[in-house]
Amino acid sequence: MNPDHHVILRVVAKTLIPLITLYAFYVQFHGDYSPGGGFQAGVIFAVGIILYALIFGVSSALRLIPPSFTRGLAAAGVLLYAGVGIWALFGGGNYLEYGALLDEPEGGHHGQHIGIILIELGVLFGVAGSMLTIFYAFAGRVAEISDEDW
Amino acid sequence: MTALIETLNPGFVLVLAGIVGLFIPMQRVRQGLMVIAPLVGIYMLTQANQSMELATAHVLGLDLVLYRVDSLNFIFGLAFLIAALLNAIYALHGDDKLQDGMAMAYAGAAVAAAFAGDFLTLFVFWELTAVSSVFLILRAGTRAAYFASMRYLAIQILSGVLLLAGITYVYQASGALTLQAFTSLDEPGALLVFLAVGIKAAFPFLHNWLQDSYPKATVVGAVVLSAFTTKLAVLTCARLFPGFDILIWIGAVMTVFPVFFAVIENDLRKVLAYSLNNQVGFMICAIGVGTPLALNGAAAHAFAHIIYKALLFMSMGAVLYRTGTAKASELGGLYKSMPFTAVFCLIGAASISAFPLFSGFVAKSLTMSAVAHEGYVVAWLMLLFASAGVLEHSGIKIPYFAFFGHDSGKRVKEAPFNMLLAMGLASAICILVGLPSFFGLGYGWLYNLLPYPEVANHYEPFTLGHILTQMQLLMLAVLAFILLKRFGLYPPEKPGTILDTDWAYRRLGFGFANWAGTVWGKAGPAMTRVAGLLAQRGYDRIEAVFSPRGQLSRGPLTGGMAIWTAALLGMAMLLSFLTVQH
Amino acid sequence: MIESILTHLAPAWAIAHAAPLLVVAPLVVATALVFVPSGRLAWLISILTTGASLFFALILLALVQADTVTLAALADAGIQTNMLREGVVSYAIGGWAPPVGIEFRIDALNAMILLLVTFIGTLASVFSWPTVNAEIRTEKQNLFYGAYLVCFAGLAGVAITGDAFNLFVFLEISSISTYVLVALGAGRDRRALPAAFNYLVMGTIGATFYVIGVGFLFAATGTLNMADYTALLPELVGNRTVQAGFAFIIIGLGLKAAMWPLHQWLPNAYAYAPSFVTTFLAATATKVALYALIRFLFTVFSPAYTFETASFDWLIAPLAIAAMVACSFQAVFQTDVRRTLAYSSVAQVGYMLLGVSLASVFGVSAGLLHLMNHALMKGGLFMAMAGIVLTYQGTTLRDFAGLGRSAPWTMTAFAICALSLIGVPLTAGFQSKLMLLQATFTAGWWWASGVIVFSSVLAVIYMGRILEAVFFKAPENPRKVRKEAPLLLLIPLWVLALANLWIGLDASFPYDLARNAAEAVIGVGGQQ
Amino acid sequence: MLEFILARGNYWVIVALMMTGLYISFSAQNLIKRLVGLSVFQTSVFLFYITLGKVAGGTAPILIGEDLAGHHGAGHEEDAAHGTAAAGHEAPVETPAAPHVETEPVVEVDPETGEPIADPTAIDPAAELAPDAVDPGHSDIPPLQGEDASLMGEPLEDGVTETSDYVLSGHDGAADALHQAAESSLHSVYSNPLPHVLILTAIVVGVATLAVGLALIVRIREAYGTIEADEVRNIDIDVALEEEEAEDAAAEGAA
Repeated sequence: MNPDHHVILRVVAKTLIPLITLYAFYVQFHGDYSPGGGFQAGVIFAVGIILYALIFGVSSALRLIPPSFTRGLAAAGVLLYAGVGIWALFGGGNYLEYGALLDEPEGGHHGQHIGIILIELGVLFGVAGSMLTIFYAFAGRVAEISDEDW
Repeated sequence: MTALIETLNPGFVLVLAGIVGLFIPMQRVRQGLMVIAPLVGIYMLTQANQSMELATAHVLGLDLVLYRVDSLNFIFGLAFLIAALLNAIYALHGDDKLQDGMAMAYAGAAVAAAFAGDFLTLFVFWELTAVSSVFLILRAGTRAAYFASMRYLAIQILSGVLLLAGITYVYQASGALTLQAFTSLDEPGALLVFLAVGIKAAFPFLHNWLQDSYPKATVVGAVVLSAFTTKLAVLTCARLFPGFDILIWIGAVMTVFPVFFAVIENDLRKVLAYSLNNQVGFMICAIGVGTPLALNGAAAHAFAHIIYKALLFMSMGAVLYRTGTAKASELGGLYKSMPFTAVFCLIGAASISAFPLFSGFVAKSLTMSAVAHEGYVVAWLMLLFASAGVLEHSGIKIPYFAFFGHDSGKRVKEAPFNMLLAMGLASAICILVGLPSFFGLGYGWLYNLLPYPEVANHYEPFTLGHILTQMQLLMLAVLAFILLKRFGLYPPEKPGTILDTDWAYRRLGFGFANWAGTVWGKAGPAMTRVAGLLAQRGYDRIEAVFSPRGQLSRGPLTGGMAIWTAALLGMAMLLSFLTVQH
Repeated sequence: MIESILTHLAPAWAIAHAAPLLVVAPLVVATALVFVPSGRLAWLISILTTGASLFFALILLALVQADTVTLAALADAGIQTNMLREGVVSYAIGGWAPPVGIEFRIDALNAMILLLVTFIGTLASVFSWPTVNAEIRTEKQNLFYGAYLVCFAGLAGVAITGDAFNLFVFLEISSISTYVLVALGAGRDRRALPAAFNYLVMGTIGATFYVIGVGFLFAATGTLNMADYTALLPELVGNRTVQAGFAFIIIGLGLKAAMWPLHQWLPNAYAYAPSFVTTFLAATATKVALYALIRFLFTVFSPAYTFETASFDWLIAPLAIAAMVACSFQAVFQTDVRRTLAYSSVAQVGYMLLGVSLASVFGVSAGLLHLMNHALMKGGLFMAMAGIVLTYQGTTLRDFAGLGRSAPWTMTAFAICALSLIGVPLTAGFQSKLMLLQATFTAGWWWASGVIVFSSVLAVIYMGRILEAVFFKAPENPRKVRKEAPLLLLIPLWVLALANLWIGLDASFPYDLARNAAEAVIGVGGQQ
Repeated sequence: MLEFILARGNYWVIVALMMTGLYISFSAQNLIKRLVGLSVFQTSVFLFYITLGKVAGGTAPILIGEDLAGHHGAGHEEDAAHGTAAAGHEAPVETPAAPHVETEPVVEVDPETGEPIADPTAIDPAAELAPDAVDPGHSDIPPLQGEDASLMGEPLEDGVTETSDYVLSGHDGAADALHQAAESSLHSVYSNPLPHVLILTAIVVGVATLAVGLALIVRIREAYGTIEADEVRNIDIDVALEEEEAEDAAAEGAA
């Protein structure tokens, strides 16, 4: 790509992308007691990367975050989510029963808190990973026939 | 061991032998088994106690009676077993695992069904006869045989499922599966069973599968087929529907109408198939009369018929085997090269025509007397007419065109020894049963096996009246045949005269037969053509709709379905809104 | 016999948490498979996972069937069983008690379906390796197994959940992975792609219809819990909202269950999907959707409502009949064996729906019995089919000619399953058809029994054609080598074939399952 | 009539979207358009659910005063058995049933179910359980009363409307209806969170479907060179016909 092109875009993007990512984490970590959470944060995070890919090219984005990573991220998210559920089982509760996570005495809320945060983190991973995977699946795909042929 | 012999349905032994036979590659060993199995079966049958539930089973909460011998099915089972033995001997010359095994399994299924004490067992073996017998047609290997076998299978399975449907109903209604005679045809279960039996017994208009498939079967296959399926149906009919008036008329029609087809038919095995139909008609008619005498007649007739029809099919099979054809127009003069076969064929022909001293006579007399005795004059006349017809097409036409007639010039070897042996045994039975009683043999032996031996033993077939009537009928028919032949009035493809007992009716009968023959000769093919055309149309129509290129498969990729979705949704809502109570 | 699993085999945690683990285990493992480098390893893992699910399904079945004595013994031993009352297991996800939280609720009906799905799933996993290895690219195999397990978990989830919306989510989880699995057949035949797309559009419409229906019910009652509907709906029978919901749900689920004429996604999807996928789907997917339909027809709604009776008589039964006739005809004319089998599947769905539409214990258990038997026979048929695709690469009737000689073991099992499909005595298919006939007689539906008979004759024709080609025709191009399917494929195939024979001889086990299931659902909805 | 129409504005939009989407998804030949239609169709369902969640005159089920002394909550028929939930939760909105406490009013109201669940025989929950005539805390999604409040029924009538009109209600004409609607919505339009949660899930499902669908279209384009459904079909039919002809020719050759 010609480095002279889209200078403004590049410069703006370079400033914006960290902010977007940061905002994603803000949304994420406030999700357990205010509007927000993993879904929104995951999408915002993915948008940051996608913006990067749009401006700096898919190939450099692929170098930054390879598809195998995004796939793994999505899977890890689900594993984290389900893992919390199973953790609760070992704590003596039902599946996904956060109250049982930390084996607290009656009235303890830390299990609830931790559970929600972990779950939301799982959702973040899952959503961000999936969004990026989908994006790569279309943008990064090398078509077997060229555009002119059809 | 004795317990096993007394309680095991001999059909099982045959079925088992058949299935094992499928896998025995050594010809002689297998065929040894095939001959021994029916012998064992006969022995087992003689050991069985009558009218007892010899073997029961409890499956799925249903009580099944696997083996039950009574006076009625005893004689059928015996005939089946003898036929199985004759078939096995008749098949010895060839080496065909599938055919040997399936023939034996088929025979076994028929025997097992004959001794079944409940509906479900009957049904299972009923279906088994269908499935195993189809191979005997398929094995002929021709394209025509393939299609015939598929049609045959479809019809037989249809009969089976109808039976099943009927059984389910009966079970629902009565809670029992015991084979008992129905009281009326009003209830649907009885009607379904009746239809199933009707298909298998080849009632008029349900009979086409028989003439379609039997002549296309293998040499051995046709012999085997001729013995079991229809007679099993006759037995079932006798057990379930004795004394149903409608059977008299069905039987009477059945005896008459094949005559016209048989006399104009060129393929001699097809002639035999028609005459099979005609003979079964006698039995059905007798069952319809339902008196002890009539049932005796049906049973005796079935026994005799199984043997002599097998004999006739065997002789035609031998001819086919040696010459490669069974067409009347291509045969003739074979008595020189196949004298034994010719003699056996004549014995069979004499038996089926009910010449005195042959088995057909003693059996048919019972039926005729029973019908006459109960006062069904019209039916009696129809039977009489059919008797003459039998002589015409089976008694004279078969041997005449095959072995005598104009010499076709074919010079072939005599049939293989095993065929001759089988035919010889069958002939011996035909004659022994037909003779007057002596030393426990003769017709007395047969009569003692009948459902009502005391009634049968009071009946004397060899009265002057019977013999005279019969001989008069036969001789005049023969005479007519000879005369017509001499004057060149009997073209090979035209019907012959059919003489009635009364001279006065002779010309009328002749005229009628001639007319009917001509009409059938023209109308028959025309009707076949129309039916074929309609079937073809229907098939094309169905194919146009359902085939992979058809309308149903063509619709837009998803469009059709989306419309269906909307339409069904609308309908479901409409239904809900219309029917809801407020 | 099954109860011994509770007392001897299963650990306490498995008994307490069998319900969520049954679904969660395959779901977790599916995602973990992303990290598994080798297809063969993924295969082994998926066998273990589906096997574990089968184990959990057995535990659930045992719990549902357990009598009070066994349950008391379990309680004494300190084992938590989540029994709501005898015959119903209820598991509150996250500890949120229903109707607020999502409930996994298992009674005799879904215990049976779960057993069926997990059993077929396990068998399918075992047999899958040779065909997957041949049909799917090496680097995609672990993802393929991942998608398969997701689909498996989705189907199990549909069967296990007691929450109407959760059911939709699981339905879509299984459906979306199914679209992917079907599309993977494009490696062999590109027609898999339009087939998958078609399926996607139709499947989504069906699922959306279902959601709309649930929305109506939610509007009318304010709940999503199915057990709650049972309690609330009788008050609202005259309510048009409920009726509209009913119509949407029936059509939506009917589409997923391939109810004629909403079946048109099915033949192509089955014909062009990878062999293993076809096997699994044919034996489970429509069955599970049918289960959901039965669940709604009999426990959420009730045959006591006149509008439901009307749809039984005027909608479902006629459609079932039409399926039995039309699709049997279509099956007769197909030249591709897979399509023949696919059309016959639709026809068989007709049988099941017919049983259901009788709305009697007898009819529903006949339908359910046929559902189970059909899974066994179709599973076997498609497995044999997969073996043939693997060794001979042909699916048309001509390719099948003479295979009886070159692959006798495969084809004998195929023949057994085919006979079962026809309904020959001493096979499983006979038992269920017999029962269905009895049920129609009891209900006095003469015409229906006639159609069953007719459709059976058609089945004789279309399966007869195949069997005739297999056993009596000379091979088209003589294959010198005798080439069986691999042993790995033959074993599950024969398990299914023998299961068909076994049920043909002694149907008491599946019969009891079906009977209990039918008794568990009939009379629950609104007519106590 | 106008009143009838205006009172159900949301639903008309939803129905229109639904029909449009469905129509596109089966009439368009272009596969992408089909997916778009499908999305529109799904979107209409999202709107439908969200509309269901809007309740005029309701508030969040937070415990207020006299509610604590309420005498309702006969309990879900199997509440006792459900009591596997551990005690002590204080979730902001919902609380699982406490173990062994069957009719404890502390467990206020299931926000999405309202009272009828608790007691299936209570036809008019608001009237039966609330001391006051108006009990906003319990009225978020009350059941529709027979025909009256159903979506396709006649306009709402007096009586139960006060608490159970979750669709805007009207009395004497369009203007009135509008006025009232505006007023009541200004008052308090309460959003039941449950449908939102459901729809979030449904959106995720929709996105997944869309992604798979688009991926399939990409593959179809690569395999067939077109994304028009009829062209794809014609190509397939041609191939099938050729195969069949080849088969027939082979069969004739063999014969």
